[in-house]
Amino acid sequence: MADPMKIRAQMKGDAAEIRVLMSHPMETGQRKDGAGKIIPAHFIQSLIVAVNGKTVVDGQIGTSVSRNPVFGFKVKGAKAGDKVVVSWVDNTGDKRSDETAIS
Amino acid sequence: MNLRNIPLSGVAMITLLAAAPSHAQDYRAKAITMMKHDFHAKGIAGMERLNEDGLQAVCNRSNNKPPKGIAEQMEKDEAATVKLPADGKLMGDWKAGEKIAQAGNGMTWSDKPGVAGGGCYNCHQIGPQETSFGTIGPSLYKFGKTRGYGPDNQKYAYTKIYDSKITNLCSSMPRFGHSGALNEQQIKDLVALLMDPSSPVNQ
Amino acid sequence: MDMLRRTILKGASAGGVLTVALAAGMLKPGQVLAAEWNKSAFDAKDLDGALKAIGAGVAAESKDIVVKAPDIAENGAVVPIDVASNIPNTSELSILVVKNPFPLSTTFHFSNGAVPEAAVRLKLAQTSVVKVIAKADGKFYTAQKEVKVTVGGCGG
Amino acid sequence: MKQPIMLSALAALSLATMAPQAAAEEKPAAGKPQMKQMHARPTAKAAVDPTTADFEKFRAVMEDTNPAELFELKGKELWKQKRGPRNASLEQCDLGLGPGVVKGAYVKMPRYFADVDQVMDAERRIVHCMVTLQGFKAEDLAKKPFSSDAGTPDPVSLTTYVAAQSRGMKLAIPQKNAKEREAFQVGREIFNYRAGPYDFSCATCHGEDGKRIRTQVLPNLSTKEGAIATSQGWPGYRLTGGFMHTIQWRMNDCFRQQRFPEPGYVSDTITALLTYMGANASGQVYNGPGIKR
Repeated sequence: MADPMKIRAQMKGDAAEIRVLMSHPMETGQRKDGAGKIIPAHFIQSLIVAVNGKTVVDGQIGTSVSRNPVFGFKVKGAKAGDKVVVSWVDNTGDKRSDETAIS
Repeated sequence: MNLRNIPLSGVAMITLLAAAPSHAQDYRAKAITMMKHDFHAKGIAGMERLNEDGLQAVCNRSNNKPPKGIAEQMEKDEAATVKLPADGKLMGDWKAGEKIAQAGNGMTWSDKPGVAGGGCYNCHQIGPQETSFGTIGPSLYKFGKTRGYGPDNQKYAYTKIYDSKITNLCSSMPRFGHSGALNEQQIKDLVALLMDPSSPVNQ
Repeated sequence: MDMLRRTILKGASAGGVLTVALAAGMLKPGQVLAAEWNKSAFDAKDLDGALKAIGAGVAAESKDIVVKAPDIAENGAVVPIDVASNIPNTSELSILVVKNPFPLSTTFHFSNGAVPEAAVRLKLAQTSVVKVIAKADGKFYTAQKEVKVTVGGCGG
Repeated sequence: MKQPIMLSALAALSLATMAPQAAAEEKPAAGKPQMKQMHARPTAKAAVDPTTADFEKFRAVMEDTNPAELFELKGKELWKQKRGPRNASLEQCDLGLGPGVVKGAYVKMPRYFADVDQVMDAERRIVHCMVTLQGFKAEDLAKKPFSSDAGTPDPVSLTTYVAAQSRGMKLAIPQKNAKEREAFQVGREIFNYRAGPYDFSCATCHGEDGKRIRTQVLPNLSTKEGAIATSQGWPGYRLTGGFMHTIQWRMNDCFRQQRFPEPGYVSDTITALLTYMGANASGQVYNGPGIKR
């Protein structure tokens, strides 16, 4: 099972600032291990951010995103207390979903 | 092989140890004992590397400021170990030299035996195109152009890379030839990087 | 496979809400959650191929796209990149690292109040231009910035 | 083979009169505000290069969302979970402030622990607790102690968690106990000990102000300002590779690059070095866990 994400959502002015930290190797499939064997690709492909059940960001992700990815977004029209849910799915089918409330 | 673990003569070592006040001597002795207990050989890095050779012993005991008399004597001793190329040629290929200057690998426990770079850019500014250079050592940009391209300077560059301690006993720079990290051809290529009038260093 | 993953994602995200959304017919192609992972775009090995695969073969230079990235990165493993579009009705931002083996790094689709703005951290295999594509009202716009990747020392 | 280094008896005699390196027994500065150091700063900053400047520009952004937080989270879980052969949590682990007290413990280690009659640094103490409370084997924990593609070892996440509970507090490495004072002095000797094929000591790179290797500023760890710079960053999320590392790793990899053999994980040598550097940094605020290039 994938490790939990860390989500921070705060109102800054008229927009909610959402920052997400994810625990993921984001392996490109291009690297070799110590024995010279290719390390298989293992990376997040999809990222969804939803506020109060409505998708605000639908992201597609490739292998260029760094290990343990960090994403930041801004959403207008949100308010303190609104529920933020972030979900990802990787190329092996592994997935994770976490939530927080906007502060 | 190379000149590691050269013991000081018994008398000299005893005198050196007696030189320090007992507490400082105790701490140093404890430090050395502790390291020998805590470390283990890994890859090409054997435990013998924890032993000081004579030069290291003198630098360690003098805070890298050895008394003049000793420094001069030992610098002379170091100079006697330099092997100049048998063919008399000190200059190789500056392009190969640039690659050696860039490469920082070699001699660590994760390196294979025999493969070493010079790691020169870690500490020195050299070619003008490389902006990622260290400042532990002096800039070598325009080395030949400012010092002259003559055979004396070629020899100076060769011997300095071979054994930096000849001109400054407790220099921070490794003794690349002395330790066997760089071979004759590599040192020649580095000399060319610094001394060849067509090297980017001298443009 | 991709369809299956998508289904899993729908189940995993936002609990029952998305199921409701699905039932309400919100999840049509071109809308939220619509796009399959664009394999041909992410697998493209050069800029042109990637641009074509995201439909941005022709994109106009725009000063209304902001690309914030370091001028120099000591190593390319984690380069912070912030992008934003001030072009009205921007619905999508893609970030491409031109010299990477697979240039397309991310595509974000914004809706329901999301500002067309994203902060990401990318791997740069070498010194490269980072190119941003914004999609607004069906048209494509672009801006770029070069990030120099240098050789590091011991690495902190 | 000719032995080039033969000190004559005369030379050795003259060496006997010179001041040995540690003759003036250096004491770590007490925890006072370092006004002097702050004034001295500009001269030491002469060599800030464009890469560093650029990195610093983004430092706030990077620190704001530091993946180290993920490991802090994981460490917290590990601390509270019942684990190991004895199925116990670490909640009774004494980090120096009494069993179970985590807050403020990190900035007071290395310190003397009476139960083992020795000085221990934070990670060493955590490993000690994993062994004594949970029944893990020290040899097993020492097998692969550093983060790699294979994963992040538990002591790394735990140390990150413990360190984060001291964020914003002043470093106060105790120097009251005789063994703590000795660790400082021995650490100082290790720091200055040149050996190996390249004649390197820690001080070769970290003993002067304003130097850098390639583009990276080398903190002078014998000064307060430099020592805090290093304590500050660890445990740190290292951008190269994207791994969480503790200062145990930093010491290990420095010795590798010093061309030494490998120091033992959570050994006396590392504790002594950390005591020397930690005490040098005492009095300043710890803002880690950090983010490193």
